[in-house]
Amino acid sequence: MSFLRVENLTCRFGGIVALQDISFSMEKGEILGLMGANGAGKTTLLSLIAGNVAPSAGHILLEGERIDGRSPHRVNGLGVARTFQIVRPFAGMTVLGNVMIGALYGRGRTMSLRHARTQCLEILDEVGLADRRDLPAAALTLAGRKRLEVARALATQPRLLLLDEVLAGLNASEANDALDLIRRLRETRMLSIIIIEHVMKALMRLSHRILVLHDGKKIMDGEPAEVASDPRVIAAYLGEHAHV
Amino acid sequence: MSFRNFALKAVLAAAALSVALPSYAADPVKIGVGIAKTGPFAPAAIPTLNAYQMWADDLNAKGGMDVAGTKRPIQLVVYDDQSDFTKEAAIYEKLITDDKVDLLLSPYATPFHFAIVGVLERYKFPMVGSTAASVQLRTIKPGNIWFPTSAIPDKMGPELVSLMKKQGVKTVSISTLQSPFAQEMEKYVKAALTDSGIKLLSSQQYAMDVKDMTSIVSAIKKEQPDAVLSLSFPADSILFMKAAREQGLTAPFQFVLVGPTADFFGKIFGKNLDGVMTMGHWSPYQTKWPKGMPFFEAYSKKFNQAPDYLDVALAYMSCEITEAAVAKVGLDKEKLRKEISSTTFDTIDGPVKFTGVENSTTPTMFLQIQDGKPQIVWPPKEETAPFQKKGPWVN
Amino acid sequence: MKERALTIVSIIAALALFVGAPQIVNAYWLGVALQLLSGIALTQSWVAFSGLTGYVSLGHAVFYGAGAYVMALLWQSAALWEILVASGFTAAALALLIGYPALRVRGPYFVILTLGLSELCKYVVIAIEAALESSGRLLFDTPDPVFLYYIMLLLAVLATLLTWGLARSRWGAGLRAIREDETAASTVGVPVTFLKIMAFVLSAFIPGVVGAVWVLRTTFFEPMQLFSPTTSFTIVTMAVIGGSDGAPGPIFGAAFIVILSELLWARAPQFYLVLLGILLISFVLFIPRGIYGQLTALAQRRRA
Amino acid sequence: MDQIASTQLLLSALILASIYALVALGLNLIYGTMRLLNVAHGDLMMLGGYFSYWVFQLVGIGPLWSMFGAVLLTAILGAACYLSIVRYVIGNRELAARLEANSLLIFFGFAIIIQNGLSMAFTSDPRSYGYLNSILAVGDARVELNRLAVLGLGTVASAGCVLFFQFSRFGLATRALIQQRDAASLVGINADRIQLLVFCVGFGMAGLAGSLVSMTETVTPFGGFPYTISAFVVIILGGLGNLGGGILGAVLLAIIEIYGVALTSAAYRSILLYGVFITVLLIRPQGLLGRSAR
Repeated sequence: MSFLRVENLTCRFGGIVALQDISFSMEKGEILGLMGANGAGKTTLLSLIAGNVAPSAGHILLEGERIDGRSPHRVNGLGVARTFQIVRPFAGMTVLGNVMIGALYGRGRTMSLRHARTQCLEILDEVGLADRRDLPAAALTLAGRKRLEVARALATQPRLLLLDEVLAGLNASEANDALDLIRRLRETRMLSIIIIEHVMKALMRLSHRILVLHDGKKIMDGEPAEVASDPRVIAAYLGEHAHV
Repeated sequence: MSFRNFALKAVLAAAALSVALPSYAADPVKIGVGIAKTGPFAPAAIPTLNAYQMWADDLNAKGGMDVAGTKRPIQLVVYDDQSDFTKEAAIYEKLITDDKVDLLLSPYATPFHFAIVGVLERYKFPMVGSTAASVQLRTIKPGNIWFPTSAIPDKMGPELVSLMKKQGVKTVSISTLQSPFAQEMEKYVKAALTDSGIKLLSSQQYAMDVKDMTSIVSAIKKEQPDAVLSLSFPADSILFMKAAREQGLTAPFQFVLVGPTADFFGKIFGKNLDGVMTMGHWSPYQTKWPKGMPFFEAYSKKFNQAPDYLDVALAYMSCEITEAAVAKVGLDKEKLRKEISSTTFDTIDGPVKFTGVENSTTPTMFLQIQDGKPQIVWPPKEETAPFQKKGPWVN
Repeated sequence: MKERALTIVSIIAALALFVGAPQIVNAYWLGVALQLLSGIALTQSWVAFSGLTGYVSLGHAVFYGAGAYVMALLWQSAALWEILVASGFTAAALALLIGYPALRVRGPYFVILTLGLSELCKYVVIAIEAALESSGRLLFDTPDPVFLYYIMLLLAVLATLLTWGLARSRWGAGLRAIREDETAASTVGVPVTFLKIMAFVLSAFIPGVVGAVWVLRTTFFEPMQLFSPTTSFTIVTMAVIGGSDGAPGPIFGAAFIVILSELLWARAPQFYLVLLGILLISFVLFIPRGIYGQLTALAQRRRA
Repeated sequence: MDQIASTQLLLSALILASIYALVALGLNLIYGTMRLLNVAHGDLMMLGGYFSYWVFQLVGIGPLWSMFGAVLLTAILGAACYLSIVRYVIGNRELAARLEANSLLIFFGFAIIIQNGLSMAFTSDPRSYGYLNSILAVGDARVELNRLAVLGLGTVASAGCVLFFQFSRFGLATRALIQQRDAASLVGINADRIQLLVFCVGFGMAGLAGSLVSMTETVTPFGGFPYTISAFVVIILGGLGNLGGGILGAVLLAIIEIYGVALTSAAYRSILLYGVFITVLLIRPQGLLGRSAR
């Protein structure tokens, strides 16, 4: 049984088809890259998996259990956590406060504030925000906020982590740090990860497998090398964007 | 008035007060009032306060209030209840325990009276009420509050039906505001209509925040009743009258419950108010009550507007009764209670005597505005002018 | 630690003062204290929901009115405490009933919706009363004000404990997360609908009981007044002026408004209201976290 | 039933609709462009009403002329309000984060100030004057001339306002701002100037409505709140920020008020009204005409 199975997933907004008949599966511990031009439906796919949007048709199964159509907090309770492309910190709360919400309500459901605090301090340490834990989230730089997104998602103790462009807007060294972080996390926490990334080089290096979307449809999925050389992908995507 | 102007006046008033007080020879008699100076009830309540003020000023001009033989100046202590009756109990408690007033005058309107019944009872403080009327007031334990009104719905209902019968009314249509007093009135009018020979064509209620009464009036107009009863309060009375005029409601008998006695009503409707019937049991044109006309003239002169024939009359009556009782027995609460409960008082509205909490001498009457003047047209033995049919509406 | 001790001592002193008040002050000042306590109880309850979740409710008058109505209906036909509990539960049940649909909308929609719902309930009660041929309900032999005062004190303390406990709890953290970003909150596992409705129901209970106590004080029930939207606006004003992110704020807010109104309403009623308007605007503009928020900010700055 | 088909009711519904449309328009404009809930809107109306009342009483000039003064007065107030307060709120990140709640409180403060200021200045007596009050027969209906004037002027003003925002350059820019604040500033629309003008127009419309209504209804310091409530109902029905929808909402509300009452009972007027309002809010929060506004 696959860790995550997506079957014939379709999503419409009014008359617009955002995703059409998407099927794929991934294994535990795998890092799956999502690739596609703007508007290809990558973020929508994450939203569907995380439960933020209900699919119009199709199923999503996590270890054989259907999670589609459930509310986001239930999906999270089953071990799926996501970050947002446009970061959504709890701006008025401290950095630590942000992360603690994840610990208190996520899959871990730590009931005690004290325990949650200890857990979260560890996570902040891990992502490198420990020194800024008492700052209001709004005071962080963009790089900081991206890390905060990851930290908050991690605090929910996920099994599947959905990362939506966590490298965007970071400079080269920040991006490298982030990549290391993601790899490390996968190893230490036995995470499965789906990642959307515009920086192709990073995506190729990080992912075990890559799924390519174009106009809401799946073009192919396969190992990075396979994808990079596939003519359909080059036509649909790489042809338009030159920054490989 | 600009803010600065207002602040200046406030400061001056405070200064005047502090200077004026010691200049009185005797200790002033403090008289407490809680009334709506702000909020939606304020327009209707201010004339009542005016009556109190005029009474106090007159007494002070005459050297003060006669307290069982000694004249003492009086000082009104007035607080604003912000048109919120849930504040009234606290205000009267303040008047009694904090300001330590010697006497109380009543707030404006029925709920505000009801809201202080408990306080009066607790402190055994007698107070003559004014602008309150409800059948429920009879459920109040007598002894601390008295109601000089004779416009109580269970009496008005049958009387109004008798009056209509005498005027040859065969059919009647009623519209009623969903407000306690109007609803009580509706109930007792309807009860009296059964077996009266007058046919009730329709009776409808409307909600408090009505904005347009066209459909109500046009439904009534279609029925062509002899009599139209608008059991309304000032705001919707205005709406009713405007719609009635607009659509040319021609019923010869048109009754509007609350509003026509107020000065601003006359200003708004002018000649169109003529022929409109309303509740009330006082008119300055009643020659039997010699105090009436002088009061009317004095009030009109002082405030540049006519007194409300219902509210202001009641408010002034409550002052007169309080004054007479104090003149006789002084300020002792127990003696006052006995005095007010047992004596017949001479007022601008004729003799008043209480049985229980109720005025048992003044008969239930109805007024009709004729030539801009309030005339008593019912009952026959109190009549100041004969009933006239409502004429056509004018421009 | 020293600060904490100071806080505890002042809380105990304040409580002792309130418990002893009926022996010390006259009936009038007791009435003022009663107003203060009911202001605290109502505002705390409001803050427990609106302050923490950011859903501004302009409908709390409905819970207050519903409690008052239950008391007016049942007075002298059941034991006092039974009616008080029934009032609270009626208000809570009403919150459950309207909370589920209402809490699906956010922002300005929620604000206007709660105002509309509270007006709707008012007119429904008016229609019921009209159908019952009741014209206002006069309550006789109501309890002594001192007794009502102690009930209100209890309610204020309970409401304060509720908000205090909630604000520091796991639930409170979840509610604040909803206030900051509801979508993000649900994505990290916060059961937003459940939490919102629970908080709404909890925040309705005490206003219901407060309404029931007030109608005993007023001795007269009439729906236009007891369901008046002014009650809701007053609550919001107290919360804004005091601060709405925890239990201390409402105490400051209620105290500020009650003291201000004591100083002014008797002398210059209209001016008092104008001043209240000016203050409200000034607080929103310049002290948006309220008196308590400002005080803690100042204290922090001094320490830093 | 013949009553339902009468011209009298139709006229009344139209007159009411024209007032509601006018009142709601200003509120909608300000909410639409800036997400500010102006709960003082009805009180601004009363300000306009008092202005026309006093001009008539003191100089004998009717609202057909004094309405321009009323508009000017309230528009200046709008400008002052925007420049002194609103700009500060929008520019302050902490305040802007909870704009709806904060604006509600600020305007509530305004409402209290206007109400009690008016009552301090003019006492709280209801004011009314007879102007254009001769009665005209329209078909089988009779109607006061001033109500027809309200209908005519209200319709012209509302329609003019909607058309202006539909077709003028300024209107286009405003609608761009209504649809997408961030994007609008990207394409070089001067949001500050538009907002200032929107405030002038929004407040001015309230003043105009008050001036017109003073011919047919009484003006009191505390008479504004019911209009504010009605206006909120109207713009929810039509969709917050949707100007054309507001007109539809006004017509709908007037129909409920006149025909709903005629068909059922006036006793249920408020229940009916708030019932429809709440149902619409719950089922279609974007309004009957609105696209998904969030």
